Amino acid sequence: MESLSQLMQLLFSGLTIGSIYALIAIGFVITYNITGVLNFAQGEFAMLGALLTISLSSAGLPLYLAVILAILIVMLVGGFFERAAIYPARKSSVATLIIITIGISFVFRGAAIFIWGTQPHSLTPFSGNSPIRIFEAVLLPQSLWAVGISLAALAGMYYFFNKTYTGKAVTACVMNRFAAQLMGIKPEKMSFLSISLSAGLGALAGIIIAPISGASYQMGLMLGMKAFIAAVIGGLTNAPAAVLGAFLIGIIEAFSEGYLSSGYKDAVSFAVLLLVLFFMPNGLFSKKSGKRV
Amino acid sequence: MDIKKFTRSYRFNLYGITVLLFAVIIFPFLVPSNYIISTFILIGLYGIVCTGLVVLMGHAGQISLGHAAFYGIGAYSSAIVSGKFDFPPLAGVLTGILIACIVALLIGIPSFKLKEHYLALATLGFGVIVFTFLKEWTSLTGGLNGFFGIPPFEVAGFSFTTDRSFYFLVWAVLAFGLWFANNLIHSRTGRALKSIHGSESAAESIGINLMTSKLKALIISAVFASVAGSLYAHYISFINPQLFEVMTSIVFLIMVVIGGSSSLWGGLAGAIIYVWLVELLKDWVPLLGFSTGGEFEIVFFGVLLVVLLIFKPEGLMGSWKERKSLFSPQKKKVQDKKGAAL
Amino acid sequence: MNLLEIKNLSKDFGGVHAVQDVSFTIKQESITALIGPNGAGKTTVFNMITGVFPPSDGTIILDTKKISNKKPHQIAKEGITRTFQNLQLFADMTVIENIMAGMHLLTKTGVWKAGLRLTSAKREEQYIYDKSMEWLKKLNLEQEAYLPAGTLSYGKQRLVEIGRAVITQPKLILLDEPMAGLNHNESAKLADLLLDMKKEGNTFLLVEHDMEIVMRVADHIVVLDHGVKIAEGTPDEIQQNASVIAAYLGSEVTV
Amino acid sequence: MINVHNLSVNHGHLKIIKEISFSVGKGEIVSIVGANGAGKSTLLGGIAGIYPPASGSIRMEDEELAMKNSVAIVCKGITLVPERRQIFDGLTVEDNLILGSYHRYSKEKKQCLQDLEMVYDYFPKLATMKSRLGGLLSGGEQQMLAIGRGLMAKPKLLMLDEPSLGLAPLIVRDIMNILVQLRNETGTSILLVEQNIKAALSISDRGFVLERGSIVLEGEAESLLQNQSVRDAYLGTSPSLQK
Amino acid sequence: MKKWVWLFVMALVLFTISACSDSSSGEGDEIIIGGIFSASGPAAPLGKGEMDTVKMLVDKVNEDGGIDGKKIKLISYDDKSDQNEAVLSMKKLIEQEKVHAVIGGTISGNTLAMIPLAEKSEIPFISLAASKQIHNPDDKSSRKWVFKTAQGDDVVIPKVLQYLKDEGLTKIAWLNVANAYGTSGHTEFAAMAKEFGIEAVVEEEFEATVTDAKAMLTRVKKEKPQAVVVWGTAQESAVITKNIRQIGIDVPIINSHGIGTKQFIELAGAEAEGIIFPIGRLLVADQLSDDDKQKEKLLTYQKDYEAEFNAPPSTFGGHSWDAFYLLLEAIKKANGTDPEKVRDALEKDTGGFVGISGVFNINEKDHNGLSKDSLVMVKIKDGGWVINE
Repeated sequence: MESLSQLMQLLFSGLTIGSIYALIAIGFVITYNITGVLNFAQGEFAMLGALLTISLSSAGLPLYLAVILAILIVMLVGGFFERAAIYPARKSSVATLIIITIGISFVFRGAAIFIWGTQPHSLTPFSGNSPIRIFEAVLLPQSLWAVGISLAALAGMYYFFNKTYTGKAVTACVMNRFAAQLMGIKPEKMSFLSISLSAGLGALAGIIIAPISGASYQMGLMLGMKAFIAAVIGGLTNAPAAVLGAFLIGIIEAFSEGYLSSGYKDAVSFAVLLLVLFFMPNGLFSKKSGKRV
Repeated sequence: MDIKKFTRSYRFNLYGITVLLFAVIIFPFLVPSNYIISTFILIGLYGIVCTGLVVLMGHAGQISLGHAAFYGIGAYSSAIVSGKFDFPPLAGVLTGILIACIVALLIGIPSFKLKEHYLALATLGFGVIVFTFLKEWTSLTGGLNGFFGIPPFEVAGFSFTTDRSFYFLVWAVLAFGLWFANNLIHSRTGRALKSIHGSESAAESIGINLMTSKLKALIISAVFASVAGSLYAHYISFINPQLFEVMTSIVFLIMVVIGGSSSLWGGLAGAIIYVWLVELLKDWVPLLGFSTGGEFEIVFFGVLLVVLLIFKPEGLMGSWKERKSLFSPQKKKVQDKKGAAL
Repeated sequence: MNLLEIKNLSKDFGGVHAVQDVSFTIKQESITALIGPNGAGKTTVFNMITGVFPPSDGTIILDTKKISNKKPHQIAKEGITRTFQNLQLFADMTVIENIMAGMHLLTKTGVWKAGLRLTSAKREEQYIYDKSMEWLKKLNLEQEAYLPAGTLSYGKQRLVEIGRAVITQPKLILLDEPMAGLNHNESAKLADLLLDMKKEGNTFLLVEHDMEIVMRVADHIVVLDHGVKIAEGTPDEIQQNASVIAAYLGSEVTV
Repeated sequence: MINVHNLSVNHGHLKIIKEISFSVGKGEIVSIVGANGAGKSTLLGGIAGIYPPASGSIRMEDEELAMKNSVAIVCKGITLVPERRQIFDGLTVEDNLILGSYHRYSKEKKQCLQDLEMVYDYFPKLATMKSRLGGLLSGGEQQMLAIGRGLMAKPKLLMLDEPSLGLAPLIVRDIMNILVQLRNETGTSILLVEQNIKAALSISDRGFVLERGSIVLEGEAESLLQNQSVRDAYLGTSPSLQK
Repeated sequence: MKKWVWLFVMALVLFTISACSDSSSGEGDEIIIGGIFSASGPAAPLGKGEMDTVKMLVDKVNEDGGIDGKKIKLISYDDKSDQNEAVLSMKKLIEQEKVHAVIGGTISGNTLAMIPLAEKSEIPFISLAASKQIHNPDDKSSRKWVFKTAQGDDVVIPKVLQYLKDEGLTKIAWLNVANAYGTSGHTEFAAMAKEFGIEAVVEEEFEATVTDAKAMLTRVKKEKPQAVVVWGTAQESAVITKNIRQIGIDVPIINSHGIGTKQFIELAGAEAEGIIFPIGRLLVADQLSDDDKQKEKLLTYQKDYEAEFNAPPSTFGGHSWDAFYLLLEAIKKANGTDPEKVRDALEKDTGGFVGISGVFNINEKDHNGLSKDSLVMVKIKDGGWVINE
């Protein structure tokens, strides 16, 4: 019984954090596929989203308004970032692009210290804080929110990319940029759209996690890294796989923390990354695509 | 045209290199400030790491986001061998080189099947794993409390205790490293690396084994990083695992990218720019009226970095090289000849 | 004497038969041309010979030695080298460095000797240099020796690529559309050069669309269409072959 | 309807298309034939705005298009069905088709859906596999899809780059027949680039032979098909075609 | 392209000029104090308050006319929590700015890297970091010039152990953050626990970036400890504390002195209730009895800081307050800024100095001078702090 409750607990923890990683990882995948850029500043969007929400709601806005406004602002920031830094440099080498996104993350982090200071900030949970007990394991309402919102966001993304016309255009642009151009689809517009979108998703992730862990200017780095791993494990080209990867990483982390030692937590997830890269470079869930050689 | 002219086209220009060497040698006597000499010691150490990275990135075309691991391996090897077991410092340096070679081999074989972003992430993961070992293997490394009491570097009874003597040591190693790397990249091995960078399939078609060539480049750069790490440990006398975190790897990459990986001098140039920029921002940013703390320095640094790379995506030395390097004037003559030939 | 023997070579890509049951042989000191309309499978055959990917079925024998399933650099070691349809020059390296890189297999200086510039390394470097310069003279490129290869005219870049392949002293050289992008004059000159090199003892396998050149230089022609060999013979025979004409001009007669 | 005058297109410093002039009238099918490497695809890419022309002009109904980008050109009514189909292989057949009308979809959704039905009429086979992924179609079906997608843009000029590539002769014939039907029913002008001379010229009104980036021969399709020099150009039997 | 070369050369020249210029022209008229704080980077929550405090105090002293008519000039750098920057800043302060003393080193690592420089240059150096190695190193290397104002773990840990012992909580769970702060606390704890008869039934680490530690805590729960000790700073401790309660471990939680900020209470919310931790008296200044020696100073510091920065001061700021006034005291006693004399004064003449962190009794053997009496055990109650003694 006890071991079952521990198992459940680990699973809950893994799913909660996994859903946060998932939101950021989807952003990675979208950005990477549309612009070819591995955006090391992705985690910073989470930081901006969380801190903005905290400021807005402490300024008196109701929580839901603060959340929406914060996401919109971060999307704007993301779009600006795309125009100012990614678009002009899109033809540079991989190393140069990586460094550019890292430079941007410096700017975001420095600006955050200036605006919000160095102390951590807190956000009240969306709906109460009384834990729900299942088999002696504890589930917090905020965890439900986290999993729920990320699944909803995933469903939203699915709807956007598969059911809406603009979404299909973005997808088309990913699959075959050349042909998309022939259809009159502007890749530049899609690139702008996709980075704003992934910035918004990142912001959402940050907002969800703020009530759980608090928010501070430096929260973006590690979230970004983990989401990276998730995206790569999923193959970097496929958003649903990235989400699975994110949950997997969340669960692996929880289990290595629960059964091993949390000091090795990061190393374990990176070791998983290496194993996947070495043995399944197309990702764990690489399904047979319709593509022919 | 004979081979002398050919080799002169890349060998260091005697005039230029003499001036440079002279400048490097008299510098500490002109500038008596230990602070400035220290910045140059750091530049020298970073220069060594980055020269190795230039060979790996600029010539073999392989990206690494995990070089802090090799730097750390060197530092901790020296610390443990000479600080804990009281062997002479040179033994620590050699241990570091040996371990770095083995680790490079182990990580290189699976990694080099990967390309670009995937390779970057794999090396990043490798860096995190090494960092975790340094952090968690407390019985050997002291863990996060750090490792202190590393003796000064000593060779043949001479101990490098002052900043000035250490400056000469580091720059001598750097000069040797540059010379070695320059010889190497203009040899059979170097051509093989460069041709992989140019076109992997063409390189294979002339019989170049991609894997062994890339491994050679990785091992060389790992040794450079390890030596620099060893020297760093002896210089600073206190190290802790956080010095060898992912961020340090990123800093190395920043240096190489802003310096320009296509030129041998790119690594050193990047190290100079990075160290100076950070130091100068410390003085300049408060002059602009921001005096709260370091956040503006970070913002300014980030903005400068992005602007620089948007306008000079090949790095400073990269574009310099297009104008025919200062250090190899022969190319200019060839240029004239081209004009005549057309 | 047969230098290369290809037996029943096939390649499937996920159910698509790119090449099916193709067999032909290449004689020493000859120029063999592999022709066929776009998508006929010529490049696939090339890639199998050079080891880019293994054949699904069939064998490739070089000089009585089976070389199918070897890696590209191993095949280069066995003595087959190639040029590429879309020029794969080392654009950032100078012309002479490109040629010198071709000497990789013939030399052996390692990291240490090179890095420390030991005498033996210098001696070997001298040898590589002399040999390469000799070739550049032969190709009439010595004026351009120190220019980055990427800055040369297209025709000259082709020459450099061929020079880089030939200097490895291979048994067989595969040329993938060497005339593409050359003007009439340049391709005529290149054709002469190929014939000269054949006389010196080199063997070529050539994929080319410029039929005039093919007819002029080839001793033997193999025609592929839809992955299948539809004809084989001397240029005259091929020009008269009905199925070849049908394949090229497009005809509803299936072969 | 479209006049190309002295058009040159470069790849890097390599001149691929050298001052070509030709025109396509309304409702005309014109073929450009030539061996691989002659520059056919580059020519179409130059017109479609994929490769910006180095010099020359492309006029359509007195509007200059030579320096416009690909999106503007699609909007002007010139659509390219690219070589090797280039369909969106992870999207369904219907999505592929709808994306073909991207530039006008938001404005005239209804019209687009009508056009979709029209495309299904031309290619009944596609109608039976609306929700199948494009990548899972056979070569011939993919080609039909690509042409259908091109039609969804409602082009005045439809350009096709080697539609017969890799297809069995029977399917090639089907596709060529559909092109003729299309021209007859909608009056769309068609510019066809082909290696398969017979298939192309048999449905064309006029034709050009392209070689090394220049037009070396032009005329009525019928006469070109009979021309011995065309055959020579392909099989290299005589050097007479060389300028 | 030439432009770049020129820019490069110009930057070099500017750099050399700005670096070589002797900025301490008014030698003798000013007291020059160097400050090195981690105002950004991971340690920023600690370092920012330290830097602000010193800046505020310098202004205040100067407004009041300085010391013996001499104004104080503060040159402070942000080391961005980076060791190399700390070392370079230290060299710059000593060599270039010719400071008379240095306050700083927010984190132990940076301080330890700077110590050899202070020792070599013979400049008084007052560290704000906690590690025992700073003033009392295991390898017995020289610490002649180094002082420290923070309560080291060698002071805090016994306070906690004593508390546990008094409460009869002998089987405890030990959790520390995986950084230098946490591990040095752990090292000290492991060394001393036995003395007090305390046994750790489970010892765990957590990351500073932890978001959910329930996984790890399931293991803690299994061991059924009588109390849980959490050793970290505000953000991560809040996460852990919340998780401990959420997972249903209902035993006393003892935190470290790293959580002495309002942010902790905000972050941990309702779960913060009842948490006990050792801390300097600053937090509970208003609850002190009027005869407490520190009370007046604490309240003044609180008032001044709040007026200036619109936020309550932290105990870390208090460490730099102590460092600054200890230094002033020593300079006054030494009648000047001669480093040797200032050092001697610090060592011999500051006995009984009343500061924010406690009452200092620095002497030749102990360059910290704080005892565990400088700490009080504080309990979080109704979103505020109350003394729990």
